[in-house]
Amino acid sequence: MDTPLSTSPERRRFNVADFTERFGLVLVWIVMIAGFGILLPGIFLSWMNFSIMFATQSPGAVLALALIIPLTAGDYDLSVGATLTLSAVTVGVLNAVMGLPLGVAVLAALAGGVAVGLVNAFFIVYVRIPSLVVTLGTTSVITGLVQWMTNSSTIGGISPTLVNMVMRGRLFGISYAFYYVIAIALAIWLVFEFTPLGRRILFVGRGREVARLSGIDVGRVRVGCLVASALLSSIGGLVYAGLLGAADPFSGLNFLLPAFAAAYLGATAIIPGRFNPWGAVISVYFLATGITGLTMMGIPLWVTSVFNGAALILAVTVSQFVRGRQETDIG
Amino acid sequence: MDTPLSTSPERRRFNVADFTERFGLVLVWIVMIAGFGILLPGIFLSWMNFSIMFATQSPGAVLALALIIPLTAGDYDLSVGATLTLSAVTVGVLNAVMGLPLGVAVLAALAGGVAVGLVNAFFIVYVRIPSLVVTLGTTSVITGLVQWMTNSSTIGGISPTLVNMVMRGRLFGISYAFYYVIAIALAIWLVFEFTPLGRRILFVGRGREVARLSGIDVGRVRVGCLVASALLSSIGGLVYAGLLGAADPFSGLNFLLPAFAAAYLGATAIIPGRFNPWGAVISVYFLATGITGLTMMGIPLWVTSVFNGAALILAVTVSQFVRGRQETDIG
Amino acid sequence: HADPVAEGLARATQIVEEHRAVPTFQAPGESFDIRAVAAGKKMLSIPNTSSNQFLKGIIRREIEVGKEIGLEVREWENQGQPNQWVQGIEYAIANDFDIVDLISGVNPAVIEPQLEAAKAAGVQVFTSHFYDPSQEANPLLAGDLPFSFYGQGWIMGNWAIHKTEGAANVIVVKSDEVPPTEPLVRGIRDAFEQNCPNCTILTEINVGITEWGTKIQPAVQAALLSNPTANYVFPIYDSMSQFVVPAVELTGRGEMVKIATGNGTPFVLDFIREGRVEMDVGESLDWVARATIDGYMRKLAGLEMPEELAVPLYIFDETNIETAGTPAEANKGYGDEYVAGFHENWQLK
Amino acid sequence: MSVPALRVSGIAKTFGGARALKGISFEVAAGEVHGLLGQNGCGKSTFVKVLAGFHAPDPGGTIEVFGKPLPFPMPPGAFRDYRMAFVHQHLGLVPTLTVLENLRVASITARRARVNWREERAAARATFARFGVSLDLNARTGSLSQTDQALLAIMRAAEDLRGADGPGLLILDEPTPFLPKEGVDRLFALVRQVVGHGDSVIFISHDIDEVREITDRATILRDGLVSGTLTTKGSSHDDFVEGIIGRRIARSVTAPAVTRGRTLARVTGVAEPGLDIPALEVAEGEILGLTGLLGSGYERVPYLMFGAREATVGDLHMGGKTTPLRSMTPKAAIAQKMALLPSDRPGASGVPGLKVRDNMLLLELDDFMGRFGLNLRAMGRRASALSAEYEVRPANPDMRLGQLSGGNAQKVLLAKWMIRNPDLLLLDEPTQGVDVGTRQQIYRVIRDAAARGAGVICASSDAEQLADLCTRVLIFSRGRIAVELTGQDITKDSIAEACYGHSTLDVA
Ligand SMILES: Nc1ncnc2c1ncn2[C@@H]1O[C@H](COP(=O)(O)OP(=O)(O)OP(=O)(O)O)[C@@H](O)[C@H]1O
Ligand SMILES: Nc1ncnc2c1ncn2[C@@H]1O[C@H](COP(=O)(O)OP(=O)(O)OP(=O)(O)O)[C@@H](O)[C@H]1O
Ligand SMILES: [Mg+2]
Ligand SMILES: [Mg+2]
Repeated sequence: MDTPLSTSPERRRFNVADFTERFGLVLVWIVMIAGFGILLPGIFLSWMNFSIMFATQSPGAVLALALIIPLTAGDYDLSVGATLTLSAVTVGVLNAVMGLPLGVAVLAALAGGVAVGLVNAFFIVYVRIPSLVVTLGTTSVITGLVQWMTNSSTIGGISPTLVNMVMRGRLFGISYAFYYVIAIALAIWLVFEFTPLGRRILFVGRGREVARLSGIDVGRVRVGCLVASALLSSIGGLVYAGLLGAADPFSGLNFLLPAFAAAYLGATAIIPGRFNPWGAVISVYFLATGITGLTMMGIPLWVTSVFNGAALILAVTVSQFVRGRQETDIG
Repeated sequence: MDTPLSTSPERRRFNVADFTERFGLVLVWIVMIAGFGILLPGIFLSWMNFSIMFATQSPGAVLALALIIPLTAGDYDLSVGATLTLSAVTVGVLNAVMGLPLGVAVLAALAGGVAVGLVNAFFIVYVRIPSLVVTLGTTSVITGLVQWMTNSSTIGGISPTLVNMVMRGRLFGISYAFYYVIAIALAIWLVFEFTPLGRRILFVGRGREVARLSGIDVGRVRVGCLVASALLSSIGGLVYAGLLGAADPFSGLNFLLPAFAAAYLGATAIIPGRFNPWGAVISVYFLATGITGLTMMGIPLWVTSVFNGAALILAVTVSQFVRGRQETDIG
Repeated sequence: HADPVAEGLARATQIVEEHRAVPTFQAPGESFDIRAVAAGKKMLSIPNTSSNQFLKGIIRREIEVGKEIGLEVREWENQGQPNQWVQGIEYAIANDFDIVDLISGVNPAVIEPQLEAAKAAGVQVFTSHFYDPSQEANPLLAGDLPFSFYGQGWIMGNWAIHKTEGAANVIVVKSDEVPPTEPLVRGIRDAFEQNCPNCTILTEINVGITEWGTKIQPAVQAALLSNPTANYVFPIYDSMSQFVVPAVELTGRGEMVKIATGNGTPFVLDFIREGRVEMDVGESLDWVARATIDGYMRKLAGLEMPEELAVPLYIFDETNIETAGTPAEANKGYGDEYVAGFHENWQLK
Repeated sequence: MSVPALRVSGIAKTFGGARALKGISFEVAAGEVHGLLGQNGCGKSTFVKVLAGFHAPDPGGTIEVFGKPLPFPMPPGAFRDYRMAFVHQHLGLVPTLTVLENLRVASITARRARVNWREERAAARATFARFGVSLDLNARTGSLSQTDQALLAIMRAAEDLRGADGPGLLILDEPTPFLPKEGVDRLFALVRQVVGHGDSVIFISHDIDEVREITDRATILRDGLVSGTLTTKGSSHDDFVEGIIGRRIARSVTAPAVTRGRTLARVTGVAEPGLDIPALEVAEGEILGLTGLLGSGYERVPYLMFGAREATVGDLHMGGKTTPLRSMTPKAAIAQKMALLPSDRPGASGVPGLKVRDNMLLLELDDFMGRFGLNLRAMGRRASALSAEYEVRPANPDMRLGQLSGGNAQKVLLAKWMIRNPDLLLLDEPTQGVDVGTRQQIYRVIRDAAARGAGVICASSDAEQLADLCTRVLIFSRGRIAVELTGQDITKDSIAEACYGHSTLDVA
């Protein structure tokens, strides 16, 4: 009886298209490294170069990681950049200007992040305003508050302990900052892949009503994700402050677009079609490698902007052709 | 037999909640104007003040209008800010630096806008990459190209004809720039409300698959909307260049977030729940009124950022409570 | 005797020593009764952006000086967007201001139509601390008080010559979009050309102001790695140094590569105290404010406007950094003799 | 003989690697109602979408409509030039737009200079008048009940056809699952009217009685191929069943319980707009059917009990606990071992973009927590086993739910709830869009649950299904329970009669 209708059996075989899709970005990255290695002998392919790049890009990487959490749950959080700045200047003001102990300043910065997340969540989840609108608004509000707190000036003199914990302290020649990124990515990966919570977030992002009728507290999951992204952003702010040894009231927003780019680019790699932490981290370093290489070759900086944009579009294009130009589920 | 199946009758009566929802933003605007009029006697409530505001905000208003077109069709276009800049500097480089006639420069600028729109459309519609990703990428590419074209410097000396046509020429004391905004808004409104094309766009934005099953050429509509938004952005660039008499390679991106804010805020007014041109224009001038008033009162800068964000969130919140906190259709 | 290296080093050292001495006041012109000119006049100061503390500091002091002499000074708060500057000038025209002060940053080329409108309406638009004396001021301006950015670069160049004893290899970080950059970099180049045959500018990194936060650090790191002989980085505007400092530290070249910069921004002075930056060429904001108002009032009085904003440049390094205060303040360390000097020159009291 | 309305030859369609249609050929005569039947996933909807120009078929095949060959790929909207009109399986309405906009989409998006809103409105009212329906033209379509939405889509297609000059072809892809008997009758009257005009109709349904009632001939698809064409008059119910699933099946009826079980759950004091239920209870082992005419409100009951829709008053008594309905949430319901299978499959029941295994095991995640988090391997094994147990085809849990046909997706989602062994199973149209073979499998699952002692509440507009499945049926009228049928009294006819009997009584 019952003829099998379609005949795709379950397979766990090696699949070239699948592999290309998952590791395409990594392969392109390796090719690019090799290319720059040949063009810049002795300079590019040094441990030093990579260790520096890994450390320098860590605030951006943390931000990209922060972003993918609400993105997975179906919400945009544009306020991550502003929250990063808020956290950095909170540490600056409390520790350097008001002389409070570093620990207190750090806690206050993290608490500020949580507060931003809760405010976002209140308007998005309770009042039901689109997340893009709310986080656009909070970005503007936070930017104003930061200007007020810092008088629009960079705040120097942050405790060297923070700098030691982020930049000066090294393991295998790489600043601790990088390991924080890895630790955060690992944590997100474990939660996304190996916990029920991760699956719930995914369902909330892809089918709110389905999730609700399956007994998932959709509101709570969304609130949690928004708070998590704000908290991670404020950790990003700590990393940024530790890296500079100062708190800069302006740069946070500049990290925003690259972080979005990395989050989306990352969704084409490792676990294609889903926002995923390893993809995001690899994307950040992929883009940074290109820019570092170009800069070392003495190419003017405007080229790096073009590279950034073109690499994003082309990488996603390639991944789209591998998938046969299906409409993606993300975005 | 034929029992009436559902029994909600059509109504065309005056409805207070409905009216509040549609004109709430306008009312708040009027109250705000009155407030500043009292606080700043003789200065704020002058025709001059408003005519200046109407003119100086016109590039932002054009950008907000450009945005609502692809937003209605369900695509984000983040590249409008960069396209505005591109158009302004194209006119600057061709007319002021290379000495080509203004007409040629303007045509080239508009052609550049169309080209950006087509590139966006190619990747979004044909390759099927999420619009957010593509336009993030083209923003970065255009930013690089603009820096290359201008050597990152402001270009002065654009033909006074352009300045006359945008800023110096006045009607009822208001620069022509304002009337361009009104003309564009009117055109969009007519298309959105009174033409089949407008409904096609709406169907495409609200239900792509359904639109296709209903015989709408979804691809073509989306391409058209993306090209229209890029073209309008480049018109915004011309207005901007005409207002300044110069081309500034950096400001375009600053208009982006406010334009998004205005587009979303506008979707709470006039035709609530839909992106609409009058709502967008009113929102631009509403936010500008607040900032102008605060500036004139000598309130520190940071307050204006807070005002911008808070006004956006609060206005949308009020509109949400009027609607009983339903999930909105947009976003 | 004909050792060009040693001679150049000697000249450089002398230039450095001159600017290490606490500055002295020199009258910008003949004495005049400033109150008589200023009484009842209104001036609108438009900074490049109100978030720039350097400019805001100047304007705050302009307001105070204005109170002393009867000039009403207001700031036009803005976020650095040219259409806000346009709005500011239109506001000044509409509200009968006498002077618009484009203080250090608003490029007149960006708002020419408004300059014409202002001229037609009898509002005098001045710039101060924007052009270098070698640059042509926009003809639509009522007057201009240029500042020697060239001199700032000149001092930075000579500082490196002096410190390396004639073997400076410098990475310059700049922003070409603002007009002061060109004379400033020319000053550095001239210093090396005239006083140091062996010194080189290894590379010039051009970063747009809006991209400082994301691009300076990686670009400087890449430059340091590809130029192992570098021993100085010049972030020509000292606010850049917050991104240069970690770049130097991360590359592990802190011992060898020093940072010299200019503007006297307080947090950078703090960096000097912490040993992360070596030198900063500063100028007194209050002095700039007074010299600016002095120049404008002279013009209003029908007197000759000074050819240059007579504000001295002063070197901060580890030897004198304590005079700037802990934490550093924007206006400390320059002495206060000039205040009395202006008072006397202006016939106050 | 006249030109056939539709001549299909060698049409194939491949999705990725899977061949949904493997080259089908058949003809629809002019003026006939032609059934298109087959198991879930045999390619019916795919064929409809090829016809509409939504999918381009694989090269090779041809389709002629009234003698004119269709160009492939078809330009959007070209189906109108060939005088075809569609009611798609998921209706093809945009929920966030108004009724007017959805109804008049063809006209208001046509290539014209401007929309004449007054005319559109008048045309819409005329349509409503013709069908004896009255909907608020300004209402958001998504706020209509599923039934009203189905009517809207049907009216739209009928209007499309009226506008065409010359004979047309109306394609109805499962228009009936949301329609109560009364709506089906009205639809059939419409179909006859259309055919009377000389138009042809393709009718897709899993309800064999409906097919036998309305069609002249029927083409049966199996596994992407045409397995045969039947002439309705000469074929019995069993002939159809055999054609569709390749074997005969006996109609199965739930054996009535010997003794009524203990009361499992009781709802009291429900009073919502259009719904008024003083008390309703379900016993252990009971399969309670809810039905009624359009607008009678029966289908809201499962959602109210589950906390899926906001309620104002009323209580749920279950397991010795009394919970006010207004404080009921799906989460609390699940904790009380309730389960709800909604009728809106892609919107409320499962996520089409996620894998079958994720959808299937969503409720069970906590059981797969090993020492190192979720045991993915065990989850894979469980999903495969469940796919096999519930006969999901293809049995590949790594496929996305949206890639499965409707019936197979429904089995996955039933499995999702059944693995929790719910005490109270709430179903809304559990076999909508499910073929006759699969329907039996779903019945079996439901009966097994009841035999285990669970209570089942099944809201359905399908009288035959209720007759086969339920041990007790409540017929609603205007929001109240009007008739209760038990035991031998439950037949397809008695249910229909009760529905109408009450409506005429009420109206009178
Ligand atoms: N877009 C698609 N991508 C991949 N596979 C698809 C797609 N659409 C349909 N299929 C597959 O094609 C086959 C036929 O599906 P189709 O929807 O035509 O079935 P059907 O006969 O309408 O079934 P049902 O009675 O359940 O509606 C199924 O195996 C389905 O999984
Ligand atoms: N989300 C909603 N927002 C607003 N109104 C709604 C919403 N959902 C349902 N309604 C309205 O509530 C009423 C009841 O809806 P429901 O779908 O339960 O229909 P019903 O009473 O069972 O009738 P039918 O038999 O026609 O389906 C309908 O008039 C419908 O328009
Ligand atoms: Mg189907
Ligand atoms: Mg119904």
